[in-house]
Amino acid sequence: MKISYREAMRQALREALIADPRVFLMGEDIGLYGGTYAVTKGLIDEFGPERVRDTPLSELAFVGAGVGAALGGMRPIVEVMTVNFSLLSLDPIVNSAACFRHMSGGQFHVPVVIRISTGAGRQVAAQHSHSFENWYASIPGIKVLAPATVADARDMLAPALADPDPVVIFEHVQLYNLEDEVPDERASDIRSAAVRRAGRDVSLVTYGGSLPKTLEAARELAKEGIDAEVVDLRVLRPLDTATVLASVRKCRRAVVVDETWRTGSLAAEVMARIAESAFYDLDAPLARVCSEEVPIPYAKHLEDAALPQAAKIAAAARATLGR
Amino acid sequence: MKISYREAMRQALREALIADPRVFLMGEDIGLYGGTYAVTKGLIDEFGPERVRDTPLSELAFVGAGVGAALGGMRPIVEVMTVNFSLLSLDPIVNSAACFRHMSGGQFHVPVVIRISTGAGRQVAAQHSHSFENWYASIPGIKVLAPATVADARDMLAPALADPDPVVIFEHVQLYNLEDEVPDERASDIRSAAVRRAGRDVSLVTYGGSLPKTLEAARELAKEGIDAEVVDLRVLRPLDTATVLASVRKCRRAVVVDETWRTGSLAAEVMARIAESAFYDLDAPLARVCSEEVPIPYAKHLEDAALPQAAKIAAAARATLGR
Amino acid sequence: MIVAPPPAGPVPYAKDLSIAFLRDMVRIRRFEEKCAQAYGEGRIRGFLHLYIGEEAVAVGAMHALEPADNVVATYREHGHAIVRGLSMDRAMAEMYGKREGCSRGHGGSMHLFDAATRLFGGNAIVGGGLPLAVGLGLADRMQGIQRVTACFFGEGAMAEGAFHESLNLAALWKLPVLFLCENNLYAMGTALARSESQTDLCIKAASYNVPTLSVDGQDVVAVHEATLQGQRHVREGRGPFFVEYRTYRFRAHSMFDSELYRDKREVEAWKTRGPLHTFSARLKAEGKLTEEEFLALDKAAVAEVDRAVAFAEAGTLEPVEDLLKDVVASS
Amino acid sequence: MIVAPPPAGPVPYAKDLSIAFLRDMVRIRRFEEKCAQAYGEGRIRGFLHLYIGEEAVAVGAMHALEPADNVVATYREHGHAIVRGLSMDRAMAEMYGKREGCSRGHGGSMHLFDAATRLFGGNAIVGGGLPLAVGLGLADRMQGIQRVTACFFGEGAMAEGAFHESLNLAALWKLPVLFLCENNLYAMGTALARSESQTDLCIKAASYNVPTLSVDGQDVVAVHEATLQGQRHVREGRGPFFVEYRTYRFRAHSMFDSELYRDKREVEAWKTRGPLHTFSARLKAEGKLTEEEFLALDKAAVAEVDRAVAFAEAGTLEPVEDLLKDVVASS
Ligand SMILES: Cc1ncc(C[n+]2csc(CCOP(=O)(O)OP(=O)(O)O)c2C)c(N)n1
Ligand SMILES: Cc1ncc(C[n+]2csc(CCOP(=O)(O)OP(=O)(O)O)c2C)c(N)n1
Ligand SMILES: [Mg+2]
Ligand SMILES: [Mg+2]
Repeated sequence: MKISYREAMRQALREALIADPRVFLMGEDIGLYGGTYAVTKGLIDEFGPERVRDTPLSELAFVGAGVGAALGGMRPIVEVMTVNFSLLSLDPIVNSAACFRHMSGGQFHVPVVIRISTGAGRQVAAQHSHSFENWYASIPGIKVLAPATVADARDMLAPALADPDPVVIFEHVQLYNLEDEVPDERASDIRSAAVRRAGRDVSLVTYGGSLPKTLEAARELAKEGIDAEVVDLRVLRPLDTATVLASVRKCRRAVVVDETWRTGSLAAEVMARIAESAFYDLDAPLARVCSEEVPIPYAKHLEDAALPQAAKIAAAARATLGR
Repeated sequence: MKISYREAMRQALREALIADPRVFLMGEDIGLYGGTYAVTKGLIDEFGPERVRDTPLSELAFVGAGVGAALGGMRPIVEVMTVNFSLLSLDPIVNSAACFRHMSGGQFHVPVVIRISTGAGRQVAAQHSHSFENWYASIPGIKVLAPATVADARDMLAPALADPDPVVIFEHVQLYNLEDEVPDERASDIRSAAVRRAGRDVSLVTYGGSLPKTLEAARELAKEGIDAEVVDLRVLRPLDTATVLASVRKCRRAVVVDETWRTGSLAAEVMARIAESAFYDLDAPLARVCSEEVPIPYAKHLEDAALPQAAKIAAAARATLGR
Repeated sequence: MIVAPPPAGPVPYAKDLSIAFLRDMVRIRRFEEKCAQAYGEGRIRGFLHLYIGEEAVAVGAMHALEPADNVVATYREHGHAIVRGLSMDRAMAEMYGKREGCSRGHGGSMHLFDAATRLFGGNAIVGGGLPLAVGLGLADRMQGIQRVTACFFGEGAMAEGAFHESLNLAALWKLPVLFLCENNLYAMGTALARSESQTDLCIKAASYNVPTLSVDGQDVVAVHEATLQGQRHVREGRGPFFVEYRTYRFRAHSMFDSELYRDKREVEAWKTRGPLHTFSARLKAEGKLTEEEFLALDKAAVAEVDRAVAFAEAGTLEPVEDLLKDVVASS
Repeated sequence: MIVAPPPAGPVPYAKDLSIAFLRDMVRIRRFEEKCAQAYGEGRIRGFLHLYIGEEAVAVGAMHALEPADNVVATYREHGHAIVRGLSMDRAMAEMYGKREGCSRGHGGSMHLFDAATRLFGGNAIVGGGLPLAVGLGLADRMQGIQRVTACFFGEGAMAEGAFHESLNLAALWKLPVLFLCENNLYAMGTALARSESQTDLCIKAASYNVPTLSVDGQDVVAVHEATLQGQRHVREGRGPFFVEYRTYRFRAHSMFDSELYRDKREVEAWKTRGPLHTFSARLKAEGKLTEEEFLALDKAAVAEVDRAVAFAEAGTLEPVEDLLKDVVASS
């Protein structure tokens, strides 16, 4: 039976709350309101306001408090409503959570999970639509996950909670309504990328909200006889370079698809690693499809033009094949 | 006659205050204290506490106030003491300053200059030693400068102030004591990269605090008969890709040197652009020398090991030449 | 569900001004009713935050400001923009995402900007406007310009560090900033008592040595008088001033809100304190308004809204080629 | 330059406890004098923030806490760490950047961590410790652990949004957090009156509905009594408590400070209120301390510091191969 990405995430949160009394949720309007994206809907009724804790509008302090609670023996799952707002919480994440294990000589560690919704596509304009996964993926001391499938939405939370270090989970707002069958057995891999479609001609490397668009592009290309391989990074830090390189070595061509702004995108890092390690295996220049370098506009046609789209991805793939 | 990078910056600030009554300085301890790095020393005596304005410890509000003052017709130069602290000010920079021109349909613009000291090397440990130029360089709507020479320290401020949009200037703390002769005539270029050393064999692309180390590596290499070209990016956003590509096309080999952490580094973006546009001109895989992925440690030997060093740069250059 | 009695008592204004207040409240109401409808029809997208029930605040406050003053608002700013002088045409076109919109369709409902009336947006970062207002005030002070910067924000914003840092800066530097808090008791689904350890917002503001006033935000007269007093203090160069307007949001927070967090009866009780009907009743009781006059101004408002919709629908789309225009100055 | 009279009056403690307080103050003083010397000799690098003049605060406060309590400190934390129970050896070795240091040489002077005494650092982000303390308190409350989290910070930190958000959260959720403000009148070169519109720090803290006390931070007795009262309130589950210690930094802010911002005479005046000599004088007056005893404990402190230096100098360097160890858990 099919469930939505939203339901899968809620199920994972519910199971975590049941499994471990140290787990609690904290964030803005996750309780009585039911969650901005209804992910946490109903959980406060089942687990009460202590474990499903609504916070004031204080992104710096409640994320910092999540870090402190983790230091104090709890397993907090902190929700930041939108990645733009998470800029207000970067200090406790970068300067405390990510540093403490090393800076304390290994005495302390911070098992906090931070869920952040990210991405554009709902016409909510520049202050609610950006993507900063690339920034988070550059911070030593944390793990960064980007579930792009319903199964990953359900299965990545438990291993994230089991991880002794801070884990940031990015949920693309366009995925919440995605529906799919999920297997009964649980996966627990938060180490590897996954090949979502095997192919021979060009490797399309992506993650998160761009995966459905990339798969769509691959279907388009298939109609033209271009057999694209689609790699879903899944884990943005540490990157599973081996899987990416294996795909690129096989296809000898690669396009990286990523909704962060082109300059400084996560795609740039993936391309840099390919250029470092698979240079002699490439038959064509590397390419990327990212967001245009503009504050994401409100008007639908402009927002669409600013974001990666299947057609752009297919075009970039064709170009690597000289078509 | 030689002056220091610090004096050059101070001279530029002083001249800006004299030239335009709309210019004022604002930041923590820039006045009575004399500036953490003594850059603003003495300016409060000459221009008074209104125009050399000490602020409380409120990075979010005083940077935001700089943005507001720019909207209100002033030309603020806001100083953030250390880039780690600037994480507290990212919201007004990203969500307001960088967005306003576009989000308002071109009605408003934000002529603010934000000076941020960056980088490691003084054993001040993880919360005072990081580099986030890569993050800033990924934000549409702002310009990012990194003066690496005494002349640039003196000459980049005026054009930054003349720019109608937000400009962030990164000053590497290890450069302040750098001394050099400066020409009398002023340059005003905040558009192009500069070739600091012409060469044929390998292109070393860098900026800011890594420039002296890279030039040192080039001198080492010269002794071995390797003629390295050194490109100083100078402007981190928008990147002068043309100059970089020209150098790479000439040398056919490139090493990018950058003190940000390797993953997601500014180096990755430079490599991505080369891989996109100069792929067929390369004779060897691209390489980079960045900071190791660790919160910068206090102990000297560990800090040294964490940062780019001339020897590592030279080694990476040799490797591109198969030596 | 007990609420205060409806605003009552004499309206100390001449008929014209009194009716101007009523007219603006009706204009906002009609404008937003149409927005809600257009949203339902899919013509407006993204987030839409209605101000219905809170109209007396924007109207009473804006009429206390000078045309040369600065205004900084939130994502719930339709009313502020319209009363400030932005035409309904350009506001509606913005929500339709058209090039003729005040922000060329780049901002939408949450980002109405208007240089002509010195409206510095529509800010969708809660608390994001406060530091900007401090800077605008600083700019005026340093340039010797006699101007007030009016900064609107909700009570939820007072939990943000931005509030704390901004009030301190404004008070420390005696800046001409008028802090206007629209306390509608909820921040999305979070009631004031669940977000502030001190629910008396004036005590919070006073802790920065800022003078304060708290008034019934459903009473346009009380709002106007308090704001007049506040702006006078600020304009005289005596530093910032804080006003709390006790008001209530009659509609959902946005179009994605099932209102699980409040009791329908509470909403109904507050509706007995509706800013429009209570004020028109007072004006009628004083003989300053006849039913005919009311119907006429309502009709005019509806017509103005209909023209705005027509204008928006006739609007054009910004060419996709111009996507990157105005990210930075074109050099 | 007028300052309050030196702390005086009876010391309400038995001889042993009284001397323990004095001993710890002397230990901190001697430790830091040596740090300053080692810095001059280039053996300690980076930032070094001395606590000299403020010793009564850490000593009086720490002695009011239980061993199981949590401590969150700032970059000016040598005294706190030592009185808390971190050995001078491991503290000094840390500043020497040695593997035997409490943080394996990763942190240095600003980042003394000690799991054994629940010292959660040494935080060099001003205000950075406050949200962490709130979280530690929340963890204890949710786990039903009867424990106090003591959070030290300077008066300068009170301008940060982190202070505002943290006090509100702690008070709103009635968390067991003891907020301990070391008001030494300056934040680097910025005097309190140049950074806060309201210089009465208790009024600021009280605006969150947090009970407060303000005491003479130069008087270890006053510090201890106030902290005892505060920790009792917190331990009884009655929510957070705020204590202001009025103290003074006798030395420069750090080793890069030419002290242009304050008058030498002010420093001299405050030195008449030095925590060590005023307290030892009181003890002598009460016959609780003889000169011989004082010389003996001073000698012991000097010896302890010398051993620490020897330990640090004999310490080893972490192998460079281990640079990336402990960035994340080794899997
Ligand atoms: C920094 C930030 N955090 C969270 C949000 C999401 N959000 C939008 S409106 C809102 C409630 C704000 O409440 P209040 O300030 O009282 O204004 P109101 O909506 O009641 O007018 C929230 C939490 C945001 N836009 N910005
Ligand atoms: C967020 C942040 N901003 C600025 C600094 C630089 N800085 C270090 S200490 C200090 C002064 C802090 O003063 P106070 O809180 O009173 O503590 P004190 O040093 O007086 O003990 C400043 C500005 C910092 N470390 N962190
Ligand atoms: Mg509200
Ligand atoms: Mg201080």
